[in-house]
Amino acid sequence: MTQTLHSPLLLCLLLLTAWGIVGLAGLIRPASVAFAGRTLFPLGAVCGAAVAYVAATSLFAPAEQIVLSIGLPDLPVHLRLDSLSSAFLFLLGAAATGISIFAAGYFRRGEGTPPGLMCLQYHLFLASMGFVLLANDAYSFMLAWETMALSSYFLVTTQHRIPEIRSAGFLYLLIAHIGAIAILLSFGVMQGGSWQFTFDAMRAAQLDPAWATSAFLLALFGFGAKAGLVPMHVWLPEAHPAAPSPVSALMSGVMLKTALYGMLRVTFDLLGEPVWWWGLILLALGLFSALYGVIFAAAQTDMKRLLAYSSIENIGILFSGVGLAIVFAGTGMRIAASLALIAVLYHALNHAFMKSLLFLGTGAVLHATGERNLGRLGGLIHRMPWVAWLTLVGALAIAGLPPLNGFVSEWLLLQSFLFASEVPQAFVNMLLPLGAALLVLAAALAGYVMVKFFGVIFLGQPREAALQEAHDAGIAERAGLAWLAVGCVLLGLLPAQVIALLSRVIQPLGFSGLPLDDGSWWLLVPLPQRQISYAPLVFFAVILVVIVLTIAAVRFFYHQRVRRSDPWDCGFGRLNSRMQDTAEGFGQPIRHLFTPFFAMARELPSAFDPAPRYRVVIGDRIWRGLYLPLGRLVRRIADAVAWLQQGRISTYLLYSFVTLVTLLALML
Amino acid sequence: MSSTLTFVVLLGTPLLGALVLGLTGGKRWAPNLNVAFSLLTFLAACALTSNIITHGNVVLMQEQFFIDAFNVFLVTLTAFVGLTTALFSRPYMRIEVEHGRVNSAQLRLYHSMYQLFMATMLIALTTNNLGLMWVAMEAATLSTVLLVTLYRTPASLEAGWKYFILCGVGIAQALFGTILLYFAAEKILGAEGVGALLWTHLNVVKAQLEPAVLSLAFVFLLVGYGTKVGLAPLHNWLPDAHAEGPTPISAVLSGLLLNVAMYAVVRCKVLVEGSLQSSLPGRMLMGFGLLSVVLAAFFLWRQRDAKRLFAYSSIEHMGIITFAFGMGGPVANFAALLHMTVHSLTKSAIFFAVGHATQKAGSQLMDDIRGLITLSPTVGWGLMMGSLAILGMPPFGVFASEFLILTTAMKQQPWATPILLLALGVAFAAIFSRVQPMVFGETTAKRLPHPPALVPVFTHLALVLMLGLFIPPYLADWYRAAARLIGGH
Amino acid sequence: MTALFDWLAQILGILAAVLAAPLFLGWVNQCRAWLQNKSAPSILQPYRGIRKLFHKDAVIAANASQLFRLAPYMVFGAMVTAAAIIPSVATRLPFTQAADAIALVGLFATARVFVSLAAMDVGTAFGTLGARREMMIGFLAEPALLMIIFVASLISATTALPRISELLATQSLALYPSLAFTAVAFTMVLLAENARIPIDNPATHLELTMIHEALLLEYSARHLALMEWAAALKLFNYVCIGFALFVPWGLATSQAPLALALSSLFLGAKLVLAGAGIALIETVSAKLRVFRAPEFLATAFLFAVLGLLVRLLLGT
Amino acid sequence: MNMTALPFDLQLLNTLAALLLLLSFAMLSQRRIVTLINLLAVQGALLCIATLLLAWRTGAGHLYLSAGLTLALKVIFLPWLLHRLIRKLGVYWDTEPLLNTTGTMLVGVLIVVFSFGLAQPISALASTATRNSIGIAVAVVLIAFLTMITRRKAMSQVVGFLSMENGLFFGAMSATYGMPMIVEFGVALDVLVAMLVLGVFFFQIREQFDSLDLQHLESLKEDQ
Repeated sequence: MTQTLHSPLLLCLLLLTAWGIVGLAGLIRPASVAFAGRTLFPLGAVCGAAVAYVAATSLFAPAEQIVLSIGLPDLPVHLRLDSLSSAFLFLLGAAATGISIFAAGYFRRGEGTPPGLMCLQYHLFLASMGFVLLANDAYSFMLAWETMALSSYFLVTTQHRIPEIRSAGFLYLLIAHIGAIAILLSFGVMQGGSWQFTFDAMRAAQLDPAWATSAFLLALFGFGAKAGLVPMHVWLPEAHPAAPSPVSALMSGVMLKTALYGMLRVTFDLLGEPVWWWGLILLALGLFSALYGVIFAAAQTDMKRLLAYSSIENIGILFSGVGLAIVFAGTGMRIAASLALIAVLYHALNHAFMKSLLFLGTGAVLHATGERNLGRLGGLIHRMPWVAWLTLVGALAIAGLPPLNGFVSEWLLLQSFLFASEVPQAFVNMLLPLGAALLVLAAALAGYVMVKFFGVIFLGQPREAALQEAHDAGIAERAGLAWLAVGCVLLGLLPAQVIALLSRVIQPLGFSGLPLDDGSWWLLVPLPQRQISYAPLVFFAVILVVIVLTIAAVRFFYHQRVRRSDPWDCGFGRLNSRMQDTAEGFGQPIRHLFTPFFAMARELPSAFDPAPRYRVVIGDRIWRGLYLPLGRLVRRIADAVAWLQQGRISTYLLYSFVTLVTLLALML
Repeated sequence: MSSTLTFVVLLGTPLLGALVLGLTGGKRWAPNLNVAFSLLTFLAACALTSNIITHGNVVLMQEQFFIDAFNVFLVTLTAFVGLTTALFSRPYMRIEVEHGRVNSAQLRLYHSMYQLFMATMLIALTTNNLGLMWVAMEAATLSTVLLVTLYRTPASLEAGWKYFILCGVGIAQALFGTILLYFAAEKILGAEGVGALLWTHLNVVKAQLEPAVLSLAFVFLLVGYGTKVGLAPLHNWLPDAHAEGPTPISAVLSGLLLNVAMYAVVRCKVLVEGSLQSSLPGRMLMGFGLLSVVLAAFFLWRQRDAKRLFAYSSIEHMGIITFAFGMGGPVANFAALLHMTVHSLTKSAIFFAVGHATQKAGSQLMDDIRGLITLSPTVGWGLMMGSLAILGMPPFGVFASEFLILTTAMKQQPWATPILLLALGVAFAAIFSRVQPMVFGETTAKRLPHPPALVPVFTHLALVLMLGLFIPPYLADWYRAAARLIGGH
Repeated sequence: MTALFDWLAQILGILAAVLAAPLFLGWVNQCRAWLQNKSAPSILQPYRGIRKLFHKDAVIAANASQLFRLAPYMVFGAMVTAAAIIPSVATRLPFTQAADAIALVGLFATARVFVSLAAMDVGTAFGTLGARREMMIGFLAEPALLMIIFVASLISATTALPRISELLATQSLALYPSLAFTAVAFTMVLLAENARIPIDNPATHLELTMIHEALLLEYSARHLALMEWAAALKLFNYVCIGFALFVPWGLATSQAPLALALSSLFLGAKLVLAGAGIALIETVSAKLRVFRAPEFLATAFLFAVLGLLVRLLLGT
Repeated sequence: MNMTALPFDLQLLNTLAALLLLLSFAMLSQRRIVTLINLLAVQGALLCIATLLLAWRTGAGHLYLSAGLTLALKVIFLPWLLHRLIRKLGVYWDTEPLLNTTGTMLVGVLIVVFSFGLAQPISALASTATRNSIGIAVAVVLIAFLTMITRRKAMSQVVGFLSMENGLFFGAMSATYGMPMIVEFGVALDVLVAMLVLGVFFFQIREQFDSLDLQHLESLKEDQ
């Protein structure tokens, strides 16, 4: 036991198991909301915090591994905890804590899966994600990976009575499974003739470039499918809205990151030295996803779909960062690569907090109003101030505004893009800065999206009378939101410390980290030779001081008198809440600018229409152009095959006769 | 207790059961009697197994029967699934009787034939004499034909007829193969060849057997027993027979009979490979396997009948197993044996769940079965979990064996891997898209007069789950020993 | 001692910027009036307006939230902070290392987001309309601005504004064709961001075309005053950024009082010219329809990217 | 090889074999079910004679037994059973076969060639006197197969099935002087049971479709 306490790996193992046990405990009283909510989810949260703590401490511990005596006879379960795993475990634990706290207050009695069962699925989901991060051989990795997919599938289909949710769940599990098959193949390639499926064997294996490339592409396909990289993204905007909000938060905030983890693990650790041009593929896909995601997010009218698309955007940013790192690493620019990787990890961490926060916010709104459609929300900041202000933090953060955390990671990524011109390959060094341009565009659009998101939901006048009865979130929910919001702020204000940790994290990937000068704790100087620096605290302080001074000055020199009255609105009288900008309206400029991206179906009323209706349906070209034809193809083949079986016994006898004769003839 | 005595009990119980139930099978308590006989059989099997573990392989009754690493665990498995299926058929058949689909005479036939079927399979598994094995296989067909037609519906009659003719003709080929084998063996093992059909003897001298003859023999045997395994394109009887018979029979057909047929094929393959000293038989098996997997995967897309769907999934999995045996070698054989085990457990569990589901919905059409978990969560989750398991979703055992098979395939037959994976993906989409609405959504099901039998379903699933996470050492050793026995390159 | 002096200089610089901003605005307006031969208002007019507003009682819509009241201070604070970061007079200022050019853009974005949210808060048709247009301008202007900065920082291998301008200032008259492109782009962004013609007309209240005014419709008294002041400050900041990037000559690289005084003179001169220039552009160009605004900014963006490519191609 | 070199009984055996083949051809072409059954009976009788001859020649005791079995089962019982069935069910004619007679014959001939070629290596190894007839056995089996394929009535398919059994039996005998007794019995038992099952079957089918035409049995299929 004592030795257990000294080994972070065993501790993690213990905690993950604890999660499993907490889940199983849910089956004791499957129907009781109170039991699951008041007892089990808080326990889960505690485990989460513990995981985060252990992971954080184990950042400084050397990598350790153990072999359990379960699994396949010839391939027992290998587990390994190095600083990369620790970083993602921290992410998992920290985010899960907030989400579990929120969930404790969130789940109510209702249709669909009984709370106890959901508790089991939820904690299995958490535990399996943890095991994905610890797995050190192909079998246990796949085991955890698919368990993760499965448990999350059940969570997605909690409200299985709704057909859309069922089809969403199906699509999700199908794509996840196909992705898993690709990952399995890529492991099969990576073992490189040793036929040992432990990761150590893969590290040791020497692949010739062709095989390495195919392994990389397979992994990219598999992990990309899980991460929701365009064009494998179609499941994401379906599944995330379908799930209960805490689950959406987990999936978007944490599960997508496990895909990122897999990508990093495979590319930099298992495959050893990546080839530089792999990075270009990732960059292209990533940037396209980023742009695609944010553009679609701007056009959404369902708040959870909007967030789902924004997740696609962020995943795109992350993967483009990885691509950049690959390019740099492949061309021997270790420092630049380290910077890019750190930016990626940082952004992953940020996104876990921001996106979970936002999803939970939508959850609270959903509970208060029962409404997901932006067109029927509005003015909630008066009814539910807690949720509104905490969500605002998340929105500003994800919009990449200083001094919050979203800005820091994007800042780092842009800094690493500045190295692009030093890449030896011609053309590439020209293309990459253009990539920066796209990235910046996506980031700016994210701001647009977030203003739409927050403004339409929380500001303005309520668009429905029912919203007047909306109630603010309960204590547990507030606590959960607050946890994540604080996380956002801290990650934003203390970049120097975070980066110091992260540059340790990338060491197992074969990078030395950054030449940080740890002079002043409040000042972030990632690359001294570039003389760039960023001090959010100062920043923050100055703004605060100025605000305080101004207020004081105004009060001192003038007065604070305020009169309340009707809105001025250029003197127009009879303006009602329906005349506010709708979600569609707010998205209009984007739809106008990026028309080629959308498959749009509009319903425009005529001028003399007595009951005018305006409808616009946004379709996904990729879905129509790629997935539907694929489905049709399979069906067509199936129909063709079915011709073989026409029910006539003579035909069947003929089959066996022919088979027999052919084989005999072969033997002659 | 000596092996012989145990063995006599093992074979005697079901035979006796067939006799007794043949007289009393229509009575109200007959189902319990059925269970009792099956239980006794299972106990005997366990005792036998423990004997084997302690004393090693045995040969019994003037060498006509033998137990070795290969068939011992199949015997246990058969007896076990026989028992659980009997448990399941208790409420199932009662409900059928109350729905008036079965009268007491038919019930009598059912019970007696059920025991007889068990007996024939146990004989086929344990006999050392290839001729006797053939006889047992044929008997297995005959004992189930009338069960397939139990409901006397037009469809069931058609299914039964096809089952009878196709398997009959197929098995006839196998007989010719056996004759040729005997013919070849006689040369070596002497005239009147007492041992000329005894597998143990043949195995010793297999290297000297005449290749030309054995290759022909193998073709006949493969086509013959392959028909019963359900290898495409000889599979056409299988979906009909599975879909139209009573569900317990579908369960044992899918879970056990196919295994036994596969066992026969492998036994023959061992001899032939030994004589030919070439990978030809292996390649044939691989070909059949791949073809079955691919065809079945696409057939799955057109299914409307729940039992038919899973029948095709059985064809698919038999294809996988055949492919694995075709590859041969310790790992592949190990995986194939494991897959035989988990498949028969999972598939029978699925049929249990489907059986109750169809009774609840009053129809076998999947469009009529909706939202099971809202009315009876246990059956719903059983079906869902079973389907996910059969689709190779971790942490269930099917994934373990498929993982091994695929990785070995990557090593030995890289070209085949993408095909297999493609087929698996297609099958996944097909089956899951049909199971999900059956389990989830608004319900159409109604309550049943008897509580469904859930113990069998969840025992099976629990076992499969365990095999996915942890294979007990002695079981692993069994598999290894059997794999060594089967050999292949 | 020097440290203390640095801080002194810093704070003086900020105050100078804050106080000078309305003056510059007044200057621009005056020039424009002259060019359009109208009788010009006093150059001090902006101050008067602000003072008047401060005296008034604030009238706030009944359904306005705290956010609505916080926004003006937030925006004003952001602009002041920006002023603290931009090397307008001297480059060796303590604050300048707190944030680089990218952070600066982020700062402007923050201000924009708050303005827009505040505009949506009351929930009037015009407010939301303004917010939407403002964000539309923003998501195109920001990337353009960042690209411009990228070009400069590719030359100087850093994104810290003071370093950039130091470098450009010290290299006596090296010609950068890339900077020519970016200068054009920057001018366009400047006009768009500060609600000048051709994107917006600060002198009109025609609802269908206005952007900046639509955002402020609900504001009154001190809040409006702060908003207007912040706007003036924003213009001032932008111009200073322009100086830092394109005509950095005369910036004080040391804290010697003399140098500071000298560079202040330089700054004044530049401002006078810049104001006249802006006025000139506004006079000669016509206001675009709102729908054309994206194209205008897209052009700016493309110019910036072109500058980037030129930079990479010619290495200058 | 020239026939005169062979002892008379072997010549007789070969002739019997040839007759067997001839009979299966006759079955292939025959459409009248009563005649089919009679042909089957004759085939059984020939088998029985052949077995007796072999038994007498080799003095193998168990061959007498199996000859007895054949007589009882294939010459007397089964034909009687089948006749009874068709009288009860009133099916006398098979409809037009799927492939017309001449075509079928042609295929049959090809099959014979094929199976003789197939049997070459085996015959070469065989030590038995009747080695040459192995090819004939294979041919009989395959032709019976063909018969089953081409027929549309359940009854005639069964007859084909039985003649296949005959072929197998003949093959066993000519290759190895028959299988071990236990197997022989087993096989015979199976055939017997199979026929009884069939009897039940026919009545069930009959009461469902009041006809034994197989086209009623073509509803279970994928190709809708």
